[in-house]
Parts: sequence; C-alpha cells; structure tokens
Amino acid sequence: MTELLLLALGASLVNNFVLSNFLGLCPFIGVSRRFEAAAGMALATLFVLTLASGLSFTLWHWVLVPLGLEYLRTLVFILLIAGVVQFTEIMVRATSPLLHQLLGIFLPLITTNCAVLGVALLNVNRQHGLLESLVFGASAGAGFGLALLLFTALRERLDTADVPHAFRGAPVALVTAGLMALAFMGFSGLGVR
Amino acid sequence: MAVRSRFPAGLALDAHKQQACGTQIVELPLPAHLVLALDQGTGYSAEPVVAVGEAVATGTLVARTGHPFASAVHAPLAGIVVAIEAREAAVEGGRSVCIVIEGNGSDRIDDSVRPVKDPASLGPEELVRRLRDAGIAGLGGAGFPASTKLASARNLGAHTLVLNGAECEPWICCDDALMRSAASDVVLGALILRRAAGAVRCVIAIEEDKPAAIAAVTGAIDGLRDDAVTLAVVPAVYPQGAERQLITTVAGVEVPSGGLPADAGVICQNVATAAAVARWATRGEPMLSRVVTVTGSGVGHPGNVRAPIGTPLAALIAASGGYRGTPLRLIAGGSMTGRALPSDEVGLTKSMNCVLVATRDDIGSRLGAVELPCIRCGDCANSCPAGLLPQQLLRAALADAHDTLRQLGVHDCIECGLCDYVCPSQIPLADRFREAKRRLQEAEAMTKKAADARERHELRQRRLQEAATIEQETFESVRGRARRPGVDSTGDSN
Amino acid sequence: MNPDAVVIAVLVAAALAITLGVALGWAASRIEPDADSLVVRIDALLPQTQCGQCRYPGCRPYAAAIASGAAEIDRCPPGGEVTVRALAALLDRSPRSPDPAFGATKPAQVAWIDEAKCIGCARCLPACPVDAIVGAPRQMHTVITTQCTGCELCLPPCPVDCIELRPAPALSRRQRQPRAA
Amino acid sequence: MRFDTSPAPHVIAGYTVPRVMFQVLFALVPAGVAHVVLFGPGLLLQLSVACVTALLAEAVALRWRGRDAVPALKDGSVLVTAFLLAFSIPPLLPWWLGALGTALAVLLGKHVFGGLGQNPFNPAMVGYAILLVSFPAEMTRWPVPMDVDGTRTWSELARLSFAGFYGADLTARWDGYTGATALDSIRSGLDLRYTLPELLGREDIAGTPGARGFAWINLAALAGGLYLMLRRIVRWHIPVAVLGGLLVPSFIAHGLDSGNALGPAMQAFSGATMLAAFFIATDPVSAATSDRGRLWYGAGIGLIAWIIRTWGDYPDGFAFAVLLMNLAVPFIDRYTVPRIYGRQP
Repeated sequence: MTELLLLALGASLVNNFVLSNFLGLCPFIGVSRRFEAAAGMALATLFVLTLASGLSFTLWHWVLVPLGLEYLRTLVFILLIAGVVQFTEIMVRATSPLLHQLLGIFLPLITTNCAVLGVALLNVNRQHGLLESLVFGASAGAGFGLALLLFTALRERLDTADVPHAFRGAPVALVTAGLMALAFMGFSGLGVR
Repeated sequence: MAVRSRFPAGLALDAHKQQACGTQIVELPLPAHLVLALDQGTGYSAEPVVAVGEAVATGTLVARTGHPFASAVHAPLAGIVVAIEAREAAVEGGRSVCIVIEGNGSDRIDDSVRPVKDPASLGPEELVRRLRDAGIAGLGGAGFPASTKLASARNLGAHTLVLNGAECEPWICCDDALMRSAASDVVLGALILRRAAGAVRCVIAIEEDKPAAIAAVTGAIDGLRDDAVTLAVVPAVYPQGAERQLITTVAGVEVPSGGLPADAGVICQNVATAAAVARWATRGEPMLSRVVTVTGSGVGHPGNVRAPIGTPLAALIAASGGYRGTPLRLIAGGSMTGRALPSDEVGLTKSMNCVLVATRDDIGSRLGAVELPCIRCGDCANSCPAGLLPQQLLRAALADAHDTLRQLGVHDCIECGLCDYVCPSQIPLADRFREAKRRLQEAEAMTKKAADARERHELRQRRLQEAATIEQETFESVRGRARRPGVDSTGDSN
Repeated sequence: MNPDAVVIAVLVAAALAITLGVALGWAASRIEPDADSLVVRIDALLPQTQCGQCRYPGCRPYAAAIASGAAEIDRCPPGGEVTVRALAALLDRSPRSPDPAFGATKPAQVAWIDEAKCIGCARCLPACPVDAIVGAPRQMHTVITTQCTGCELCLPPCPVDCIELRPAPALSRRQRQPRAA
Repeated sequence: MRFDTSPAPHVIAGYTVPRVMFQVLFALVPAGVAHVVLFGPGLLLQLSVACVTALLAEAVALRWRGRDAVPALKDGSVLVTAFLLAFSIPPLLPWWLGALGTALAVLLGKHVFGGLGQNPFNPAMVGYAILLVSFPAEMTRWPVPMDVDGTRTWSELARLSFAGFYGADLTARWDGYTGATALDSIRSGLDLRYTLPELLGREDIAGTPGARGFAWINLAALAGGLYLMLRRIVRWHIPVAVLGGLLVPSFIAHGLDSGNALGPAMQAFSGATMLAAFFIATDPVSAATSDRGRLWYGAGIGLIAWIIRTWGDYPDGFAFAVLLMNLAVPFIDRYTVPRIYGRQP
C-alpha cells in the first residue's frame, strides 16, 4: 500500500512529467489558454494514460513476451495509444462538441504526447505489475492534469496583466512554465523515485 | 435598543457633521424662480401637464406619471410657467427636461391642497394611491417613489417597516436635524407608512452618534404607547444607512441578491419621507419642499435649510452665507457617493439631501491621488459591505470579462465608495465598477434583443415553411385536376 | 532474423490494427456525435440581425458553418469586434478583427419609414426576417423599433426609398457619471 | 457659477503603496540589526548591492518600456524585493551573485510579467531560487556567528564579510569561520544516521551560537512581523497559516519520532521561518487574495516547507514552498471567492 502511495506521489508531484521530466510540453503550452479546455484535456489525458497503461501491460505480458516480440513494443504501444485516443475523441465529440472544438488538434495529438508513450515504456522498464501500471499511469495523468490546470489558471491571470509587448502570449507563458519548473525543483531528493 | 452591525465589513469614517449640525433648520424664503426637473433623481421622468405661460398656484400638479419609478411634481410656488426645456440637472446623465416657474407674488394655494381628514380611515390601497398623487418620493438620496415601494411591499407581504435615520454618509445631517425638531412628525408618518405597507412592526434606526435625535425620537415613541414601534440604535459605521446593510443590521435578514427588501419581508423608508408623509396628512401638502444640508468649507454658514423643490442651488447657497474661499466642487450628496454638479443653476430635487461645497480642504486627498497598479492587498475586500472582492472585480472590469463580472457580483456592488477610500493604490474603483455595470447592462440588453430576434425569426421560418407546404399541397391537388393551370404572366419578365 | 519471426511480427501488428479498427468503427457508428449543442452556443453569441452579410441565409446557418469549420469567425459585421471576441473566447481561437470583405461594422441602427413617402406597397413586409414591420397593402407601414435588428434587408424592395436607417436608441438606462474636465 | 466634476467618492483615506512598502522596510530593521550583530556587516554589503541593482534594473526595465520610471522607483516595492533577497542570501556571497540574483528577481520575476502588481511569483524568491540551484555551494556557506568567549570577534567577521563580498577564496584562510547553517548540518547528520538528540548535543551544531544566531534573527523578524500586524499592514491569516502548516506536522512528527524529526520550537526559530511567514509569504501581489484563500495559501507554504526540510535535498524549503504556492494562487483564488451579501452560500 505504502509502495503504491509513494509511486503515485512520485509520479504525480516529485517527478512530475511536465515540470520535472519535461514530457508532454506540447499540450501543456497549447491547451492552457482556457480553463475549461484545460480541464477537458486533463481528463482526456488521465483517461488515455490509465487505459493505455492497463492495455499495454496486458499486451506486453500476454502477447509480446510469450511470442518473443519485445522489440515490437514501441510500434505496438503507439498503435494501441492511437486506438485509445481515437476512442476518446469519439467519446468527446459525442458528449461535448464544444470541448471537441476547444481541444482541436490537441485531442488526436495526445497520441504523440510523449508522456503517454513514456509511461507505457517506463511501466515495462520498471517491471510494474498490472495494478502498479494502472496507478503509475493514473498518477502520471493526474500530475499532468494538475500542472496543466495550475498553469492555465496562471495564464488566465496573465491575460489581464500588463505584460510587455514583446513578451505577450507564448513568451511569457514559457517564462512562467520555466519558473514553475524551478519551483518544482524544490521537490528534488524527496526520497520517492 | 442598541444593535450590532451585521453586514460584512464597513468602516468608521470622519463624519464632518459638526459644521452644519449645530443650528436649527432654517426656512428658506421663496426664491424668485424654481427649476423643477421632471426626473427627480431616479433616472425616469414625469410628463408635464402644464404649458408655457400657464399660471400655477402653490401645490398645483405640473407633471404626472404612470411610470412606477418616476414621481409626480407639484409647483411649490405660485407663478407662471416660463419654460419647459431640457436643462442641466442633478440627475443621471446630467440633463433633464425642467419646468421653470417664475413667482408672481401671489400666494394662491391650489384647491387640491386640503388636509386629509382622517388618514386612519383610508385603506392601504387608497393610501398608496394618494401618496403617489402627492409625489411623495424617498428623501434619503435615491428619490424612489414611496408609493411604488409600498405597493410591492404589500404584494410581497412585508411585515417590518424600517425607518432609516442612520444617515451614515459624511457631512449630511438633514435627517438628524429633522428628527430633533420634528420627531412627532416622523412617528406619525411612520404609522401611516406602516399601514400603507401592510407591515406589522416598525423599527426606527438611528446611528449612535446622534444622541439628541435618539432622545427626541424616544420621546415621541413613548408618547405613542404602541409596542410595535421601536427604536434601534445602530453603530456609526459607513455605510450603515445603505438600505440593504441597514436591513441586515436591524432585522437580521439579508436581502437576496437581485431581489427587493420586501423579498426579505422588510420595507425601508427614510425618516424624512415619513415626516413628509405626516406633512401631507396634516396639511394636505404634496411634496413641495425638503430639508437639505448645505455644508462644506466653501460655504459661509453651513446649516440645514427647508427649501422648496426646484430652488436653484445658487439661491440655497446664497441663503447659507454664500461661497467662501475657493470652492472646487459642488456636490449633491455627501463626499462618498455624492454627484459632482457642473453648475449651481440646477434646481433642488427630492433626492438631494445635501449640497456640499467642497474646497481643497475637504477633497484634497482625492485631488492629489496618484493611481498605481493594484497590489492585491485586499484592503478593499476587507471593507466592502457587500462582501465583494473589488481587487478581482477590477481585473475583470479591465478585461471586460462579463461572465466573471457577473460571477463576482458586480451587480451586488452598492457603489458606496469604500474600496476607493481605502485603496493604497488610489484606484477609482467605484467609478470603474459603475462603468463596468453600464457596459454589462448594455451587453445584457443586446443579448436579450438578439434572443427576441432569434425567436421571431424562428417563428417566421416555421410559418413560411408551413405556408410553403400548404402551397405545395394545393399546387399538387390543383395539378391533379387540371394539367396546365393559368400562367402567371409577370413571372418571366426578369 | 528468421523469416518466421518477421511473419509473426507482421501478423501480430496486423491483428492489433484490425482489432482496433473494427472496435473503433463499431464505436463510431454506435456513438452519435452531438452536433447541435455547439451550434446553439455559437448562435447565442451572434447578433441575430439575420442580415445575411456573412453570405449564409441567417445567423443559425452561419453558426452551423462555424461549428463544422466551414466558416471563419470573422464574418459578422453587425456583431463587430465584440462578437468576434466572444466567439474567439468560446472557441479558444486567436482574436482577430472582423473581415471587411463582408461589410463594415456600423453602430447599432434601426429602420425608420418615412410615412409621408410610403405608398403602402407592402413589399418590405416579407423581406423583414423578424417581422418587425407592421402594415398591410395600401396602408401605411411602420417599424417596431424595439424589434428591428437593423439588417437593411427591407431597403432593396422599397420602390420609393422611404426607409432609412437611424441610430438605435440606447439600450441601457445607466449613463456615465461626469468625469473630471 | 460653474464647477469641475469628478466621479464619487470625493475623499479617500490617502494611505498609499509607498507608505505600505516603507513600513515593511522599517519592520525589517530589528532582524537586520540582529543579523549584523551576529554575522557581521555582510548583510549591509548585500543590501547595498541589492538595492542599487534593484533600482537600476527597475529603471532600465521601465525606460525600455517607455514608462515613467520615477513614480515606480518611489513606490518602494522594488526596495522590498531587494531587502528580502538580501536577507535570504548568505552574507558572504560574492557581490556579483547578489547583483545577478537581484537583477533576475526584478527583471525575470517582476517586469517580464508587467511590473508592480502583475507578477505571479514572489520576485525575491525567484532570484533566490535561481541562485540556489545554480550556485549551491556559495548559497549554503554562512559565517559561523560571533560567539561570547571571543574566539571569533565582530571585526574578524567584518573582514570575512568583505573577503566573501569581493569573491576571495574563503576555504584557505577562513576555513573555521564558515560553515553550513544548523538546519543544513542537522540534515546531513541525520543522513549519516546520527539521531537528533546526538546532533543537538553537538557543540558545532546547536551548542554554538550558530543555531542561536538564527534564533535571534527569527525572534527579531517575529517582532517586526507583529509590528506589521499591529499596523494592519499584514493581516493575521497568512503568517498564522504558514506557522500552522509548518508547526503542526512537525509537532506530530516529533511526537512520533523524536529521534529524527525536529520539534516545533526548533522549526519555528531556525532558517528563514519568521522572515518567510511575516515578510515573504505576505507579499500581497503573489499571495491569494481572499481571507479563506490566504489560509490555504499559507498552510500550503508551511506544509511544503516542512516536507522539503524533512525529506528534500534543500536545507530550507521556504523559497520553493513560496514559489510552489505562488503558482497555485490563481487556482486557489478561483475556488475561494467569499460569499457575496445576499447570495446563498
């Protein structure tokens, strides 16, 4: 139990995928202009990460390893993730077309969110069991979502700030992201890997 | 009975009452001419019923209205109507149609001015109607017709009448003076108002820094032997006299956001309104005059004056010792919420409780203010009597973010000005919020208009569709009978 | 590498792809996309003049075009800057100015019929998208000011040019407090 | 007669931002005196370089934006940033690092976001954290404070401070005079499996004025902070929440494991605790803005500081704790809007 808790804490905060490992920066910058969109993105990523972790574990242990096809894992995982993302897109379009609009290209691009593939591969590398894989995926997703929501709320505040002309938009967002990463360095060494 | 403030925050301000409060109320002699604004301060105007050149007597109805937010206007002076035209006035927007009456020395009194024989015999509805015809408007500062409030209070079943004698705003003391000199009028008016509103209880609320008024009103209540009329001594905290805040202090209930006091079972009237009702009952006099505080460092003898409605402010100030020093602003109302007027030619309105002639001594702090960016210190939020976050509202107002403004309650802002008062960055917050409200209201009106248009358009589309279907069916059936019907000859011309 | 392994690898990858494809296809056919709610929300931001300057037959068709991605958000002159900004905020697009190719933004206006010139031909009545003109043949027509959207669609059919557009009355009663001179 | 007009209200209290800022500087004086008495004049050197750099950076930033620099320089806010940074960095820091940190604080921490009132992060802590992660050795080398028996005198500390300030190599000549702070030593001791009572008994950690040095500075900062609270410049919410967030978990942990967890008294009076609770976390621009939000914000800072002090790599976690909660502020503000009069909760 403690193990799982530490795993969750490590994946969500200490080794936050965005702010400590700099994975998944593309949606982090791209979908952080509006809180509703970011919340949708956070949920979608959480969903994809959890599902992809579980499915990739299943495929790895029951298909790839028995058949000796370990070297196919990147290809197979990408295929799998693409499938999950497609499914998510169908779901989003059915439930909230506005969110579908807001996420735009970034929804299918979850496929290429390196955090997702990263989690699937890390699960294999660290020999996580099924439960561990699910927890790792979910907490990585939660950590991504948390960072994204905090960042979005910050950016919404910056929208109304008197930012120098040269820094408006993406530059100030990147500076902010950098300072966030600086703040997250404070967690370094927290014993949880 | 002393009670605690129960609304969020508020602040004890420098009251500046001593200047005008020492003396008795002075009756102003009738001025040579009067400028009666048809908008008496609510933003809605009455319709004139006299013509230029017509002679009027004291108490003659000169403007009538069917609008619930406007009040009827009577001539306080016998004379001739010399002009009906748009002029500068102490109202929103700065201009209103005014009836100008020049006195002709006659003291003819209109036939309609007759004491009410027995006000107690009138039913509530009859009372409300008569008060409306008498043009009785709230004298506390908003000028809202008393009859409209009374009618809605009765419809919503208000049980408590709160008489507002808090008078929290700096400089103003006309209600204080009135309560000291005419406490029995206040109490008599209270009884009539209570009857008209269908309320059971009546609470007269006075701020604790007015001991003489408290004593006078206590005496008048004691003479009444009516347990349902009580006195509440409230803390001298600004804005204690704001309607909603006072209701919360006195009755312990909050007026729902966007609702009326009557929704909380309370109706609030000013003590001066009650006194005016008593004047109407005992003398039959419609609202012809009011007590107004003339004060400020820029006026010779500050004091309280009973003056006819429409008295040009110049005449009012001349009778109070004239200008002194270098007056910089002429403010209708107190220093916190008063409206700065461009000219002293405007006439006294029913809603004008104070004329503040301010010099640099009085308003130097504002004149010398340097606006800095908001540092989010939160002092404004800690003083806001409506529990708002002005620092966040400011951001939303600057960004013109309508949804955020609504969520953060810009419509709940009572524009008391405390946030401005305490702001260390000296930002004119209240004015920003007034502007934001105006723009929001405009946007909301536009949305509503668009929604109406959408509905009408959709109805039309449906109607056209149905018509087309019917036409199609008719055409089909006609074609079924005769293969070639008569050709419409105009059809091919273009 | 031995050829069997390659075959197995290809088979596994193909099987996975086919499985996913079938599953997704099935899901897509079962789950109905909700197209309407977005159109309604976009439509709510349009000024409802029904003027057609966006080259769609009304506000709602334009909203549908925006929702499907067929049209940009900058085609509404009556809405002007405000509408484009609101749409950009709703759809998280970058704010832009209205495209002048679709007409110039004017202050709010309403139609007014010069009743002295009107001949009562009733041709403007069917042109009005919101039925804001009342009248009948050979009767004088008049515009219901509060309902007129100022779309100008009644101008072309009028044979005597008796309709003109006037600035719309203010919608809000609140006015500015005087400012320091 | 005609008059000018202006919107209501026509009076204001006339309490201004510069007055707030200078009160804050004034409240730092006791802590400054304690600092100078115990650690030598290094603080004054750091203060001077920080103030000069800060004013310069502010002026340059404003000129570059084409704004009038004079009112901004007079408002005193940039001096508060300079003071807080100078108080946080070790008094031995070479002057160019102090200058670098201040310039980064003012430019990257404040003016990139638009200047006064716009910065989401506490500028002083931005500067401090950048210095700390970039120059960990220099940033953790403190003078061993003056003691009573005269083996280290104030004049020696003064010479040491100047040596450090000009960037001399301190390891050769001043070896016995510099060291880590008590919090730092205790952490390394605990890592080496010493127990807390052992470490606290050791002369070179707690028995020396080293620990007491910080205790005095903390006491003086507490006094200044209480003054600010008395003058209603700082309200109680943030300091109380910060101390609560730090002390409650340390009290529990100390109760559970007195061999390894620092007790609340030690936590409260070592490192930057009081400075952070009363002066750094209370910077209104980067703090949450409602009373309830400020409680969450402060408690978060205290708790994160405790976590970093207990398990993290850095001996004192307040800079990171403040930055971490800074970035949560807009999020907190979103969910802690107080109930508006007349609305349902």
